[in-house]
Amino acid sequence: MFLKRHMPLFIVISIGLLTLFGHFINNTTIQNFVDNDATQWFDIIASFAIFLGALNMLKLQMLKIIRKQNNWQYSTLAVLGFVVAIFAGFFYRGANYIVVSNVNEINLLPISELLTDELHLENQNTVMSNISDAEDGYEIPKIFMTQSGAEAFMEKLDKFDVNMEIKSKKWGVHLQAKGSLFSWIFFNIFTPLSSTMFALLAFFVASASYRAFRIRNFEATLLLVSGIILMLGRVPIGELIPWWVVAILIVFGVGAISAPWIKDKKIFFGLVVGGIVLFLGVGFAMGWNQSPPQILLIPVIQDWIFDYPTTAGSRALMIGIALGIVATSFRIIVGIERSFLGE
Amino acid sequence: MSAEIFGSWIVVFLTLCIFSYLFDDNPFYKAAEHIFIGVSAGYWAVIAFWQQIQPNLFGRLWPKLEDTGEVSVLQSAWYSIYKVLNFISTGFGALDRSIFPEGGIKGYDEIRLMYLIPFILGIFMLLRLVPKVGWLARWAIAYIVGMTAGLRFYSFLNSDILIQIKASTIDFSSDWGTIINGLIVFIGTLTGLIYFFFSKEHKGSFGTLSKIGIYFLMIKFGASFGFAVMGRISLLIGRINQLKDYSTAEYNYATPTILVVIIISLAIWSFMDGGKKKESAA
Amino acid sequence: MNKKLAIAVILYFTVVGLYYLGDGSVFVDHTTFKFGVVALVSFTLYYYIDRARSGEEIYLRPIAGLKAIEEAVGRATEMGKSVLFVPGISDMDQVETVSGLILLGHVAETTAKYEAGLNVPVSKSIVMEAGRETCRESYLRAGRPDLYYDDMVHYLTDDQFAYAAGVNGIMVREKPAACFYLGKFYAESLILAETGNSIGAIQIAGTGSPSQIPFFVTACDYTLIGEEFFTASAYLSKKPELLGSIKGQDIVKGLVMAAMVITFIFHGLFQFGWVDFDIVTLFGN
Amino acid sequence: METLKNIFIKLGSMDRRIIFLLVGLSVLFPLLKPDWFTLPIRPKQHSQIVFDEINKLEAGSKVLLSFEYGPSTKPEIHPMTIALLRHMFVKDIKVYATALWADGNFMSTDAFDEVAAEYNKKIGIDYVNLGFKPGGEAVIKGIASDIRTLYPADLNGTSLDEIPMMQNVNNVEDFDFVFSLSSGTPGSKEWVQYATDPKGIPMSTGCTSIQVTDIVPYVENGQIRGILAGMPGAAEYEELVKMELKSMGLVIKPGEATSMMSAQSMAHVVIVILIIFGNITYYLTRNNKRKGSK
Repeated sequence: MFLKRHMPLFIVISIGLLTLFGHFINNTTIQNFVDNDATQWFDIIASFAIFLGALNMLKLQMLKIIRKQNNWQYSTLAVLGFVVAIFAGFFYRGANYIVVSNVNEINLLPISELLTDELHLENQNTVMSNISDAEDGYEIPKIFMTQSGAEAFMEKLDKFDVNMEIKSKKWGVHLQAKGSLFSWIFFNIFTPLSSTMFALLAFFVASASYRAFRIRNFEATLLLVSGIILMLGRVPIGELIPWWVVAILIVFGVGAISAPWIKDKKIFFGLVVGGIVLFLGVGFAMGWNQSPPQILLIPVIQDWIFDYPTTAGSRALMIGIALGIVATSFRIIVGIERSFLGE
Repeated sequence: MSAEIFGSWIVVFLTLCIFSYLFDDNPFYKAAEHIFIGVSAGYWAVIAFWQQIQPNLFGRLWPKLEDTGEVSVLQSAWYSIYKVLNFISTGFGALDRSIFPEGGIKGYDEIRLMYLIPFILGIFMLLRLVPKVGWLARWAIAYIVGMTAGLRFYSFLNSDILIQIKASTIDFSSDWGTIINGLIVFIGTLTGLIYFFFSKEHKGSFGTLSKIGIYFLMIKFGASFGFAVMGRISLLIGRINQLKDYSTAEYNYATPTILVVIIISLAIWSFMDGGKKKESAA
Repeated sequence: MNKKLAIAVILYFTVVGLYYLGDGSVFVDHTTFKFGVVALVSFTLYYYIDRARSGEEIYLRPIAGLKAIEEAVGRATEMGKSVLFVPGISDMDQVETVSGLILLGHVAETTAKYEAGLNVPVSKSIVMEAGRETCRESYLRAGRPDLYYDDMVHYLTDDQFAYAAGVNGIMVREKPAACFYLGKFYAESLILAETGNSIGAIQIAGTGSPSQIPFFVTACDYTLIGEEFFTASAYLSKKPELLGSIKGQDIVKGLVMAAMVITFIFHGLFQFGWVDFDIVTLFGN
Repeated sequence: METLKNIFIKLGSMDRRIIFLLVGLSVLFPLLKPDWFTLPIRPKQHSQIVFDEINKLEAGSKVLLSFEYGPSTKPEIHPMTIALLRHMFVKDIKVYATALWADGNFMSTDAFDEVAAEYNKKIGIDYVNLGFKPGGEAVIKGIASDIRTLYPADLNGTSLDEIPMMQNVNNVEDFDFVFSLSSGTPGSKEWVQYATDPKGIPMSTGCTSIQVTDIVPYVENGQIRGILAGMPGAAEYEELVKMELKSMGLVIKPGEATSMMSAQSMAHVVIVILIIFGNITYYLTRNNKRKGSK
């Protein structure tokens, strides 16, 4: 019972106190633990745990297939995708490369020419100097997914009478070697899927703003106005918006704010129209077409909103969130918040 | 270069599958979604192993030490565990050496036995699969939550509270415009914080101040939203640009071909499916 | 009551004084100020927790999103549909995730009471384990352990957008009547909230990620903004010590505001040369 | 009048797929027909600050460039990287690259492959790519205290002792400037908190649009010097670099971000028009049903 129920709480409290006050204690081991090891330990535990999750996912997809639930056909794709990724990560490196050595001076030029041509390299001279500088053989900068692919490439170099050897990138390094099976999966399956999911947001953000940016009350109006000004002021087209459009919008804005206090509709409209006429009249008289005042330029207004009111809002939010985090952490450390331990 | 062209077709196909969701949930999207879940789960498992467990855990427990000539008994005993692990990982000698290279893992230069603790906690996590001792996983969770609480308490207090208090000052030697703008930030921050008071009723002048605080928050949200629109559109441009790149003869007109195929199949699918259910997504 | 306060004050200054003596030897050089702040925050929070424990009534202003939780679960039950809970894509090393899981406990208790289905897809294995512990306990507390099964909390994938795609799929196909997004969110927030909106679910969100709050505000029915999210669990638990900590948090907030004003004024005076001491140097880096 | 009102109301309840289509087309057209829409680019103040900070570094200065983005945010950040590298290579600044994100390695090698050849810069002498280390904040702290224990070798496995430009470079204090190319956590915020602020090294950032409002308090405090905000920020920087090179008598091909600004502008305008349109229908229907649309 102690080990099941009380030990976890004991660990939470002691580790919590250690990582909190460890910042202050003048001891390199503790400082090191707080600065580096503590989070590294977490990363390691989390890495073990990933396999637990993956098994759970596999189990649920398999059950779907076995029970022939709705859409079970698609679950086979999930299982297959998982198996392929694991295969490329742990069982098949597919990261072969060729090392050339014993290159004769005379062959230096044709070989580098051939390599530059075949592999679409930028600079033939660099290839040449790299080959002649290489002490234990020159590594051709291309990864071959299969052994036979590498052999086929070697045939092209056969005529130069050089020593060639097929090697394989080390386990672990193969993940990042561009051209290996794993990196092929990353670039051709993983990346397009995730960046397209990301890009879907462009559409969602449009439909959300269409639906939600309504002048319901003053708060919503502020949200809308600052959003629109940001959208326009950040891109080149914001420069093209003439001052009088901004002037009219300002009058509308003032009108919208003062609307609740002016009961008579006729007076209200009169004031708005009068304001616009006055504004435009002054503007044309002052020659604002050539040099409009800064305050009527969208990019300038945008910069101001971004620099000041936004900073204020961000800072208040930031401090509030930090306080929430501090208080929650405190509740955890003193042990009064512990439902995640199943108590 | 057939791997590259094949790759480009896959890229285009998967991209358009995901985009087809904008029309409605459909077989193409379902297929892409499931492939994505499977591949990414495997991807992260592989990355976790090769970039965390192998170099940072095993690499610290059994580093490749510089050859000093003499090896203590304890050390060779410790490294014999390594050999056993290697023997197991190679399928009892059937496969090539992979996880545990000869003599130790390169990278660190001293053995850090302290890392046995996360090793054990990690294994406790996996023991969840064994019902009888599954409760041991709680220890690992307890470690993580305790660590989180301690570290975040200090770092948020320090960087997001103290530094921000420090930043509330104004440089009075600058021009009036800057000073007024600084005051706006100062007042905005204070009123924004007032909004977050929980144990006091927001009435009277306190309520007015908290209202002003909300206004500042709303401007911030609007600005964030505007920036979000900007960023998401950029990403969409990036995607469409890649599709455009793949629509050339060099890639055998991947984009137009696949686009037409998907549109036709979707039309057929929605025609066949349309009779079954009339309630399409609103 | 005042006796307690006096004891706390004396204790505080003793602790900080002792620390000052050890500054530079036992403790890291020039950290007394920061330690003093950490200790002040801790003492304040603890003092109010203690006061609440001894039975002091605490007023808390209502937060709309919290009342709506039960309503949303109730509606899901009426419609015979399930409830979806998304605890964000971060791992347990973020306080937001922990807060989200604590709220999951309350939501799970409600679904147990109403016998509504609960679906919790997660993107981190440790969150899955902790979530299961939480749900099991909640169902037990609600007296319905029979309704609990492990796979109500299930793992999809670690990847941000694959997870979003998967949750999207669950939403479009199972059409939950209520969706909760409580945790740390990144770009996927709007994918989830817009899809939830398109299937007509009641959506309640809460997060401490400043850049995602606007999306939740625009697309969800109720949003717990920033600090509100962290206090939500204490609100719902109605345990005096947790409620007391909210009061303490407010007092700390008051102290922060006071510190801002003092810093502002004293730094101004310093610039005009009326005060010799620059208060800003206190904060260090 | 009444018919017009009805048309608006009817259009107001349009399927969101029509909005999707409009947004898609607004991006697609300018990309297919770039000549139809050309817009002048005028750099904003914050981009100008970043440019000036880099521009005033002397030849031979050391800049740490941290890659914290991957393929999914490549369209926003990568053009900045390219423009920055061009700027720094032209000014003979030595570039040290690290990555806090695993995919950052692909991004950095891509960028160096592209730009180094243009200016005939050599690895190990003009730039070095240290590559990715897992650990996030811990890596930043490691760079702040001691690079050599963290990175025994660079991305290609060359030992740091054998790299000429790594001589006398031991921690973040040996750099003249830090630049973070950031798309999330760990990113610019962590650099400020754990390295540049404690050690007093100037830094700037180029980040995704969404992060801008979170980072702006640091920019306002001067903890970060200027900020390149998203793709428009990249386009502005490209413009600044182009002008600078022009004054030096060099010509470069137009940057990637610049060519996309018209698509970006069009999409923004379409969304703003949609919002205005939505408000008109909202105003018209509000009197009919007091509930308001959801």
